[in-house]
Amino acid sequence: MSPVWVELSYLIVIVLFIMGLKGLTHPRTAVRGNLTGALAMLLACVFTLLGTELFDWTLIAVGVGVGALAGGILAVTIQMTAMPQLVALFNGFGGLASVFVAGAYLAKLLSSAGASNLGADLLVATAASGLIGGVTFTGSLVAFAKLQELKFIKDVRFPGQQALNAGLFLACVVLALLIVRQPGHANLYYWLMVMVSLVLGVFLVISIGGADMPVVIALLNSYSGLAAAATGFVLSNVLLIVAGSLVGASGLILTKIMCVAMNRSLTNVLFAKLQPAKGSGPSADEVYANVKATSPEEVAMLLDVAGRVVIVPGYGMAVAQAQHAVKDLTNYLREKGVTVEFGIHPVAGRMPGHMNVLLAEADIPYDLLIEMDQINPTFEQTDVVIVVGANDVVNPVAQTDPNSPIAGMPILEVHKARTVVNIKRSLSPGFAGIPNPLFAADNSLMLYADARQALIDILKALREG
Amino acid sequence: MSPVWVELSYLIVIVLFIMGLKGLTHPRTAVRGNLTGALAMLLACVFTLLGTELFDWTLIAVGVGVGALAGGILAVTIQMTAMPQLVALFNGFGGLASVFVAGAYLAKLLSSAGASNLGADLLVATAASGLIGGVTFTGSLVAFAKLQELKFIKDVRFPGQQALNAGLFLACVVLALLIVRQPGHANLYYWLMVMVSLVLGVFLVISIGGADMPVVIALLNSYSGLAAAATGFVLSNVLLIVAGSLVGASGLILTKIMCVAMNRSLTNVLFAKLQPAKGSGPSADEVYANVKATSPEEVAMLLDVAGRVVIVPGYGMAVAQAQHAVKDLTNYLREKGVTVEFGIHPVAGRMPGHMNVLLAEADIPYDLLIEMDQINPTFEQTDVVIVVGANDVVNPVAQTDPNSPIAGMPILEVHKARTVVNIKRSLSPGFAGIPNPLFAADNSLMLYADARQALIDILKALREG
Amino acid sequence: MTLTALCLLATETAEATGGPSMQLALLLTVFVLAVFVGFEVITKIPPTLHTPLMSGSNAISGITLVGALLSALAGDPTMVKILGTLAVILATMNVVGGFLVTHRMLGMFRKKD
Amino acid sequence: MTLTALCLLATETAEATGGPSMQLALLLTVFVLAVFVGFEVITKIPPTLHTPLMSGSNAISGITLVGALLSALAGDPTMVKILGTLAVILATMNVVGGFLVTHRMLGMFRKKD
Ligand SMILES: NC(=O)c1ccc[n+]([C@@H]2O[C@H](COP(=O)([O-])OP(=O)(O)OC[C@H]3O[C@@H](n4cnc5c(N)ncnc54)[C@H](OP(=O)(O)O)[C@@H]3O)[C@@H](O)[C@H]2O)c1
Ligand SMILES: NC(=O)c1ccc[n+]([C@@H]2O[C@H](COP(=O)([O-])OP(=O)(O)OC[C@H]3O[C@@H](n4cnc5c(N)ncnc54)[C@H](OP(=O)(O)O)[C@@H]3O)[C@@H](O)[C@H]2O)c1
Repeated sequence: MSPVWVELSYLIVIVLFIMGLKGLTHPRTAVRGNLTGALAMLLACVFTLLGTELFDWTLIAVGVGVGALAGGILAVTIQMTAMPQLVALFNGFGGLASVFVAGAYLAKLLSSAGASNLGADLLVATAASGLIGGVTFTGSLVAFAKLQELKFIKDVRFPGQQALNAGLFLACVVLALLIVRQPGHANLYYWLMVMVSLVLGVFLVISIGGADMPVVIALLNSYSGLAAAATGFVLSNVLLIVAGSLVGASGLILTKIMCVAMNRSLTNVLFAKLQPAKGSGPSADEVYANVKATSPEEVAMLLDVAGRVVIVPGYGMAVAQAQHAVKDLTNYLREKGVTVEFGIHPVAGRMPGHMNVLLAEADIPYDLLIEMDQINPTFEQTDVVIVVGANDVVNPVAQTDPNSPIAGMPILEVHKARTVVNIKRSLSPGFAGIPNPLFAADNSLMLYADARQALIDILKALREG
Repeated sequence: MSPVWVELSYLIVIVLFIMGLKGLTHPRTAVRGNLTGALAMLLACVFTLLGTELFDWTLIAVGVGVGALAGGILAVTIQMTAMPQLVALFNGFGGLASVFVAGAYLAKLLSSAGASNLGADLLVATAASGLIGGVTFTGSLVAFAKLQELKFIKDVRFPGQQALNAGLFLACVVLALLIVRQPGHANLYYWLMVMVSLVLGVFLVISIGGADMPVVIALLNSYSGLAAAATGFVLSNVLLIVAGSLVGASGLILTKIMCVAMNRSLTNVLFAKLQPAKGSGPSADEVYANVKATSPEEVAMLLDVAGRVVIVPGYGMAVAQAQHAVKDLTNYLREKGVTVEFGIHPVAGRMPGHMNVLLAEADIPYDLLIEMDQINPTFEQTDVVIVVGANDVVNPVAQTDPNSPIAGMPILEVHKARTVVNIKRSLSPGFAGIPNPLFAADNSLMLYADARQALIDILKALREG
Repeated sequence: MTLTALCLLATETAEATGGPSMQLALLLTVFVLAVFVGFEVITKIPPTLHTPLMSGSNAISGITLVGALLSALAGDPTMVKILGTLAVILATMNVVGGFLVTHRMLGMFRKKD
Repeated sequence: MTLTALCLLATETAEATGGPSMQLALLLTVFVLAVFVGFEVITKIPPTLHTPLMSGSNAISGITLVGALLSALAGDPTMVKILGTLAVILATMNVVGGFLVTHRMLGMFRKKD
């Protein structure tokens, strides 16, 4: 099989990749789309291995084996709630891989062809994949850490941060030019540039609030695509270029779409200087001056007389793994003839669709899950809203206080319901780290407990009383 | 400027072409889109002329001069109603151009490089552009003739037509292979193949009813794109390949969309064996047994007492250039407080949007033009429908008789109105060549006259009486 | 139909020549990608725009003009020159006429206020 | 940002080398077209699909794997081999893990009946 044949066979792979990507954008075709993508990737590797001269098979076997094993295990064993950070992690790996490939290829060429024979285009491409790959790697790691809520990582913000980032980027570009101008020392400059880009990646992401991480990951994902494309230019490999730029472009669009969903502009997400949460608005103590606690029994009574109940799940439900308890309560209420619906906020939890995933896992009928825009008008006619470990997504401050960190984020207007029961373990804040006036509202009751336990108790109370 | 620079500058052109095409698909951006496309084309030529070695400038000057002049004059002087056939004509020219370019290039290479040095890929590409270009040329000419309603052209249908077409196509392919196998005689085979493809083009289109011509033109347009792309492979010119395949693909989609609008399947359009119109359904005499004629005065009286009037324009309005008369009547009625709306059928006239164009030209407010789906439900509450030179698009047979040539075509259900006034010069059929039971319906009156004159008379009668 | 034929011939070639050149592979990739762009770019279009779109893209397909310009260079045999010049004339008509007529058509439409 | 940088560098190259090779021009064309396809392919997506789409396309970006496979060939200096193997490991993790996790996510969603 000649390399040219590989080139032609790549055409099939390219078409499959496009089909796959397209498939992923529609609910009905998503699964097939993903499989198509996987198939394409498989073919890509097979054709490549068939197509080219002597590989060091042991190395490849080891590499693929280890990688597949590690990736597979991670993917299969990871908890649903941790999937976003896993994606971030994988994305980082991809970026680093590009760095290494470009580096390896550079070293090889320098040792074989010699500096003088290296075309500037090749060197530029090398630099590009090193730069983008590096940023992607550390950026993704930081994103991972933030989503994982690792303690050591904080939202770092300091004056002149943008200037610093600009400086670092400039440094990278300069080093890139040096690589092009003085191919003799290309190796040195290359790794220097990679170092700088690694630092840059950290600083680019570290200042961004964890709530925006999904957007950031989408963006970094687009970067890793571009890195792959750049690597493609290094190896003048069409497949890398196409697949890479496909992801680069679609990732960019996805990023925009996600920003719209959280209604933020991308620049706002990346560079917004939010004053640290503490400073903003009134302190927790002021807000929570008079909060009314309640008991499972009281909630049970409320539900006994309720005609329409809306359950608003949040990140807390995920933490408590309370979805099955939610389901039992739902079934009980519906048997009693109570209308039960779920208010799903697009960014409830820690990943888009997080709540749908969990509730689907608990076999809660899909058509009970109502999107924000549909459910909001119905809260007036709702007797009881049970907020299960949600906080930011039901925080009226988003609508009232323009300088709050979540200002402008569309929320579920549960405060308009007759009674709101908030199930959470304490008054401690949610992701955005700000107090929530809802909890102090007249029509709002706090049920301090682990979400799962609380729901079980409520159901028990309902059955007994 | 080195050819490589041209290659890079082509990138800009490509982007512009895509932008232009995209622009053309949205009402607001259409004009800009078209201009963008034109700019791209200009740049393409400029870069090409700058980029390459000694041209025969006189020849080019002559060619461009003559072509620009002829094309320009045609485009500027043509009547609105004749634009579709003009598009067909231009499209044919494009196809023929591809044939000549490929032929010229082939001859040149044979004389210079010699047969043996011609790569098969190049020969295949040459054959492809010859074949597609040829089909496009004659096919477009036939389409032109049909839309122009040239007398000598008829819907020719005979048994085994498909077989013949298949045979011709096969012959082309065989000749194409001969070109590849025996480059020595490539010239001969090439022109032979072109001849066959010219015949093929005629037979492919001649059997298709004129009503479907817009679809056919869209398809041939897509072909001419492919021809250009093939030529691109001959010259290994990226620009031709990209622009050509852009048009090829988008043309295909457009074809599909247009089929949907006329609710036909593409295969149905291309290969449907409609029995000749005469044969189908009852004869005109039977249908028109008792038709009631009317006078402008009577119509005026009807309008005097009407509360809601719908005007349904058709091809006849275009022929009579009656749009301004329509406008005057409309203004008069609206001043009298009558509601006047226009029922616009997607394929009324001879090109999609034909009616909108004419009515817009007469400054009739855009929001009075109602699309078929919106207006159909309102006919029950309509006192008077004035059908101005429309026929097929208001022919109930489309819904009642499954074997009529227009079976399944959605129509404007004017027969549901209280009274229908049909303004046409006679009982002669419309485009589809079939009688129209509507004219014999109890609630339907015929006003035999040239549309423009009739409308003027009606207005006169209204003013006097 | 024609598309498939094109592809068939392309493969046919490959056999004939024992594998096309690296460049051909690239050009084919370009072709495929451009086709995808063409498919994706066209979305729902109001019927009123069908004709202008058709006519506009028809003008774009006049890109053969570039090929025509390149086909007849100084010093080519007369036969070639004749063909080339004819091609230039035809293609120019297609381009100039096409864009102009499209512009005229579009001029007739009003944006809904 | 990065995109522009890339382009800037690309032009920068051209000056440095006095014009890139014909092939580079083709590759750039491929790049541009692929970008367009990427832009056009993504349309309105229900929020529930944001994460799977992200994760799926992330897996696709693991295409670097192909590059990684090609980077460490027999007879290359050890340094290169080490880098190459590391790249293979990382890329494979990205690919295998990516597609798997996407599949798991999607498995959690039900089609509306
Ligand atoms: N969906 C996404 O794409 C995404 C991704 C990243 C970030 N975010 C951000 O995450 C936030 C999501 O809002 P949210 O309301 O869903 O969550 P949230 O605002 O983070 O609030 C979660 C609440 O659940 C409570 N909780 C935690 N564990 C619990 C348990 N075991 N039992 C009961 N309650 C428990 C916590 O209060 P206690 O500690 O007092 O119990 C906390 O106040 C938004 O700010 C969003 O922007 C969203
Ligand atoms: N829109 C498109 O894309 C397109 C393109 C091609 C074909 N078509 C087809 O064309 C037809 C369009 O339907 P249509 O109802 O608009 O037109 P039509 O069915 O062709 O009928 C036009 C009628 O106008 C009358 N007429 C002609 N000149 C006239 C004049 N000066 N004054 C008054 N009446 C005059 C004719 O009757 P008299 O001779 O008795 O006056 C004829 O019956 C459909 O079959 C459609 O499929 C459409």
